[in-house]
Amino acid sequence: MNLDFTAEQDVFRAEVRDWLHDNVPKEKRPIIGDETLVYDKAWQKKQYDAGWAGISWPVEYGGRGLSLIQQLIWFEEYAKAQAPYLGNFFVALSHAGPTVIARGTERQKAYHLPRILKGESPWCQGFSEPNSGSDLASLSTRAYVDGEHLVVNGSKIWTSFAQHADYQELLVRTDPDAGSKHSGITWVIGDMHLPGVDVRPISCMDGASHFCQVFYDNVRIPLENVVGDLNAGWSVAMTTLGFERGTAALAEQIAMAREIERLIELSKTRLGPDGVRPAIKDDLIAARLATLRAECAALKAMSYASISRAQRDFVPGAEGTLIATYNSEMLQRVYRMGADLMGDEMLDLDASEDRWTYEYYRSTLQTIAGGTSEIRRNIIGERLLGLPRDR
Amino acid sequence: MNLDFTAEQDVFRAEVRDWLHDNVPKEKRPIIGDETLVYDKAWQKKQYDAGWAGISWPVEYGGRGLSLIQQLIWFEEYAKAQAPYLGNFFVALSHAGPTVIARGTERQKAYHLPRILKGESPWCQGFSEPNSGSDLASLSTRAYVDGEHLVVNGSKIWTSFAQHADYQELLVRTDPDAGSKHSGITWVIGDMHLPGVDVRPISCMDGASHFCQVFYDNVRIPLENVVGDLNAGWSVAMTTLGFERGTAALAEQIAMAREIERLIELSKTRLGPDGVRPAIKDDLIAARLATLRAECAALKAMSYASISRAQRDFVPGAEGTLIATYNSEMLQRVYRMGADLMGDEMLDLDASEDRWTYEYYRSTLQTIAGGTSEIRRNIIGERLLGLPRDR
Amino acid sequence: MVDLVATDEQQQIANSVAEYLRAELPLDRLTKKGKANSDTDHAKWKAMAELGWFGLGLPEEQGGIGYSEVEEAFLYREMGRLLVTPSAIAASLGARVAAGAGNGELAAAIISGEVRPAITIATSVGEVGPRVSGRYQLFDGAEADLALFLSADGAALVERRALNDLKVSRSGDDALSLELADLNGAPTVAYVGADAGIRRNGLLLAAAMLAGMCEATRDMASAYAKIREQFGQPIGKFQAVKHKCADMAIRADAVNALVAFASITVRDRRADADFQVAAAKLLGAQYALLNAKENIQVHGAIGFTTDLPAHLFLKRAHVLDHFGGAVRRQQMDLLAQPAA
Amino acid sequence: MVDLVATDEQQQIANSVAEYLRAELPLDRLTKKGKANSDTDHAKWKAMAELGWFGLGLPEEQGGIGYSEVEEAFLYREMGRLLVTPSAIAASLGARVAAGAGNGELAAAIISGEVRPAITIATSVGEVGPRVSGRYQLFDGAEADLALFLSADGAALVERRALNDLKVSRSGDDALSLELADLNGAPTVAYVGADAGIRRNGLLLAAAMLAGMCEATRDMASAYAKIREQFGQPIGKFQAVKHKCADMAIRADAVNALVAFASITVRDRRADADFQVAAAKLLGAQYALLNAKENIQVHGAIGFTTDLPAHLFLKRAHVLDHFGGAVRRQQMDLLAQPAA
Repeated sequence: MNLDFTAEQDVFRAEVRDWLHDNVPKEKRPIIGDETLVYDKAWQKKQYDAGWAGISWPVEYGGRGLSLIQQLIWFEEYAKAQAPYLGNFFVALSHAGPTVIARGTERQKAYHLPRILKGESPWCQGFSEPNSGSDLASLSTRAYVDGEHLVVNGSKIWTSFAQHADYQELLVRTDPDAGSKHSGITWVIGDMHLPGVDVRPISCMDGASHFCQVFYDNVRIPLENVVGDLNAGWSVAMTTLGFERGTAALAEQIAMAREIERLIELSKTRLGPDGVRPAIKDDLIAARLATLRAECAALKAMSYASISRAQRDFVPGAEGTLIATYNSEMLQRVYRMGADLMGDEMLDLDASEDRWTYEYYRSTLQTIAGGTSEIRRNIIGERLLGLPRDR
Repeated sequence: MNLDFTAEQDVFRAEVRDWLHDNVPKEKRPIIGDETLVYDKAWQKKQYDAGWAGISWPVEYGGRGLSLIQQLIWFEEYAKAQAPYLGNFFVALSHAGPTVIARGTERQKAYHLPRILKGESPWCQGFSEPNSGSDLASLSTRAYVDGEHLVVNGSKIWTSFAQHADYQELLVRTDPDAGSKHSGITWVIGDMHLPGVDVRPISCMDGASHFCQVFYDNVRIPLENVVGDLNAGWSVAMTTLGFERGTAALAEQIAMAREIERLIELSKTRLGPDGVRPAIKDDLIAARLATLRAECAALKAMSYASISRAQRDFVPGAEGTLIATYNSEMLQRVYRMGADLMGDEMLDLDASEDRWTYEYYRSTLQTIAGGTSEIRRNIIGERLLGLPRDR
Repeated sequence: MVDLVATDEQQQIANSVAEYLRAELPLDRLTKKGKANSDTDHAKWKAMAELGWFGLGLPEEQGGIGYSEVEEAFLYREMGRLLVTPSAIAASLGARVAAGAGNGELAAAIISGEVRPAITIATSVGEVGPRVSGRYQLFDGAEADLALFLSADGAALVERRALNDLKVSRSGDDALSLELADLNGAPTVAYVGADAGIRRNGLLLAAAMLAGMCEATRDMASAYAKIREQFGQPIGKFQAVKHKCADMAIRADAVNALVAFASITVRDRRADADFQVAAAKLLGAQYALLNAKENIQVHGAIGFTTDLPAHLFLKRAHVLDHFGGAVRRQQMDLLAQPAA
Repeated sequence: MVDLVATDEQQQIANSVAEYLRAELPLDRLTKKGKANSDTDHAKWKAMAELGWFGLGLPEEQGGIGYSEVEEAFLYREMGRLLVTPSAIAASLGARVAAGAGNGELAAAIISGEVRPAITIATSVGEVGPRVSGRYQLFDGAEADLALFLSADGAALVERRALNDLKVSRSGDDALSLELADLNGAPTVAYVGADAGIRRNGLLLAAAMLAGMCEATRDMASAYAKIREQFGQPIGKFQAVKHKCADMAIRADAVNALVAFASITVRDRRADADFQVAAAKLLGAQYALLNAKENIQVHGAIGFTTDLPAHLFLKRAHVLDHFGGAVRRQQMDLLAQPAA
């Protein structure tokens, strides 16, 4: 067991660090609106042009073809450089691209992967539906084959970035009479600009519109856009879910560690609950901050262990769910700590120059999106511990 | 709404207080062994002789026939006077007696009630079985009718005071072919001295033997000992469970409030976790102590509200379960606080002159005995909130 | 005689308040795009005043209705359930301040709804006396006539126009406007010292609102758990959801009983009133925050949207938590009290 | 290269330890009436020593086996799973103290199991130097030859017979005897200063044991949840139980990964070693206590009895928590570290 990097990796890290240092945008990423699209495209293109896009993606599609560890180094330095959130390219880079690499046709790869890496095509996800949230496999958005097309009718919800996306990872029910609800589902690349696609934003408690509902009215998608086989979409979707975690998660964790250190700094300058001493002198606040430090260290260790297993081609188990659960609930504690440190000023969003209240509100979603904490605990209990299913 | 007592009630309280002041045993109650029986019998007899046994029990069976409020006053003063735990008479006074009053025959009442109040007959409960814990209604201890007797075979477990009890509230399955598992159960008064009854103590983590397992080998119990009708025992048992909570709970809560105040005193004399300041100066400990005070105040208010509803003959709902859940989990926090205040000395049971570690260990049982926290939450969710059953 | 069940009259008051609010200020008024409490509640201000709400707990000789803090707690619990503006608290307290300061005319104007005060929360150590200094947040005060200031030293009313350099800020509670005031010896129109107990009344009213919010979130979550289906069954059948709802019920019951108890101790000027009120305020805030978060969780993503009022319960709970001192402050105050 | 998976050799060490302990010191040895660690573990002391366990992390030139703190952490995790006496920690540390103090003969005697030390926990501010003062608890030391003392200033070994006026006390951990020692300048047989890092090694070994206890309780609870039936189904089907087990799994995984990470930072003398070890010790104790409590809860009343070892995990977690400073102390130490 080891925490060292090879000399070659150290050289790679130095290159990454230098480039990021010189090239990370000076302007902060906008939070909402069309400016985000302009910003995200420009930043992704900049990375691509300098040869930093798709570190571990195949060379033939514009990637660098490097190892997981180099990918990890990239993310570590990316986070340390406080480089921007992937935003509109999050789905494309973290889910859609890896799925196409794993399960797509040659033609799909050749068309989509470079467009993603070059910052041309943002993607969105199209999994959840109004009546299919935790029970994803019960989805009912219907698609029937008509000649060379799938004709889609129905609706998807909780779709982030749908306003700006060019493409969508779309799960549709193509065989309603299949034996089980997991059968009869197809994973298809949806073009968001097709006639019949209607995107409506949903207003959220943090003041930013994270989500959209997307409606499909006889939307005709070419059959060649199907990834994997017709009616085999569930297994393709499961591939994608695996990508949700991994090296990208490490970047988030490094960002979280930085947030915790910022909280410790904040606690030295802000007054504590007694209104007299700095917050850090309050034993309860100090205990909370120390625990966050420890938990974040554990999270980092868990992620390193997970990447180490992946390097050795171990079949990934439910341990990604362990990490995701721990991570998401810790984030809520981190931002609640931030809001608490703001004291009465947490009620004043303009006073929260560091946006702690905003982040606190936003963190509410952590235990819901991408699988609720309840569903995640079911997965851990059933797949990792072998307890009997309850559904 | 009111928190005042009437002048008459104040006079009653003064009498109670004076008598308790002069008569509460000077010696502490022993914790284990046969001495407890001698002690408990003597103390119960003393109360009876002075006219203080069974405040709200019917006069014709040796009680005082007074109101619930007077019963409450008695318990309040009892707790304030730090009068001893009921111990071997707990089941008789809190469960068995009230059940016999509510559902027993004239003959059963006339025989048993005075014996309880006079401190002659301790009782134990006989509900749980090795394979029927949370799922009490699945009990399988069998009893068939043979002439004028029930013949009992099987085993009960987690029976407190079984070593000393003369009688037992015994649930047995008399009709294994009944339509539902709740049917076919009978509630019968078991004599613990009958041939075929075998009591074996179970050793527990707090070092005291709280529990026994009781085995029945062709034990012949007269049919006249059946309380309620044959095969109607489930409804009788539900009556009993109602008695678990009520004014007696208030006595426990007053005792808990006193424990919390003792913790606050303790926190002023013991060093806190920094090894320098008194524990009370530690903000985390102070916050925990303040929260315990607040929670205990809420618990008292909930109990008063519950007794107020009972006074008006409202049908008791699941609110007793709310109180029991809150109460039991708070007790665990109280005693964990005590153990924490002991610092390293919590590891030394002889140093814990106030027995905080012992009580902390013992409190583990709070969320298990008399219904686990999980089952209680089911009851609250289903009976109080109307959520669908999951079993 | 000891009795913690509402009398028929008290129950009638609670029922009539609940009935009025359900009809006139239903929760969904705040889920319409961009709607704040000011858009809806202010239009009903005079009507609420005419129902006697802002003078409910004041003696008749002070121009009040002559009920007590006990009935007032019922009123505020119902208001909390429907997220009525905390300006109501400012009115009930403001009337007391005015009456206590001998300004019967102002008290009457507040009680009748002609003059509307708003609450403030101090963000610095200030001074509340015949003149007021310090930095404050003013909630839902954009169209108010007066601002109410509370501290351990007393309570004061200041005219809004005397608040110089008010700065509009973005409120953490979307349904309430927020302005920042920096006062340097602003003149008061009425002031009473600490012995008038206005702060204690304020803590009790906030605790009552928080108790109502605990109930409303419990009800919202369990109602949704009964109708929302996943995996072919109502989600309330799953223990993970069921037990969350049960916890919400325990918290709601605990806070409600404690608020009722505390309100009696205040009415009867019992020695433990400060103890009980601090306990009620701190548990009220803690539990309302927990219930609000769990309610969002039970709803899933829809609970995160502004289509439902779930998020407003969380945000309002934070405002009421900080009003009169947040949980940690209440804990310190409670621990400083003698045992109850 | 970064790698947090055990090498084949490391895995073999862990497997052989696990195999030995399961055969020779199975958990149920401690559920026999009145059986303590001393009744069972001491009989295997020489055997464990012969397997090289007490010198595992020591360089060969100091008489050790020449592995590192990383392999040692695997060893102690397995020991934790089976609640092996913490005297093992005293041996691994004691060998280091003796070797560090230049007493190679004593180091060899400890490593070979001829001389057995026991751990102490300070209950007063004392002094650990060439002479030792202060009040201490001595666990499982009734038949030990030496007592190990740790402080921020260093580590020392004192002969048991030099501990005057030992007072037998009732141990909070039934499986370990407890004696109280009041030392006033007791002479040491070996002493090393803080720079030898013995305390840090001790915290790491305790954290490793706690990690193993987190795993053992997780496994015990989920195994029971699969076979215990109520309401006609295994209780593990109920989410209330299933999610408890899931939480236990999260905690076990977190602490295990962190202990592995921390052990590497200690082996490699990385700058963040103190940070990682404090983090591992504090989470290890917190999580082992939580897992132990939840394991009892999942078992129900039988978990409260001494028929099962469930209670011993709770009690042992408290002993190891206090060893080297309890959670609150570790939090303070961790916060005093620079960011890792």
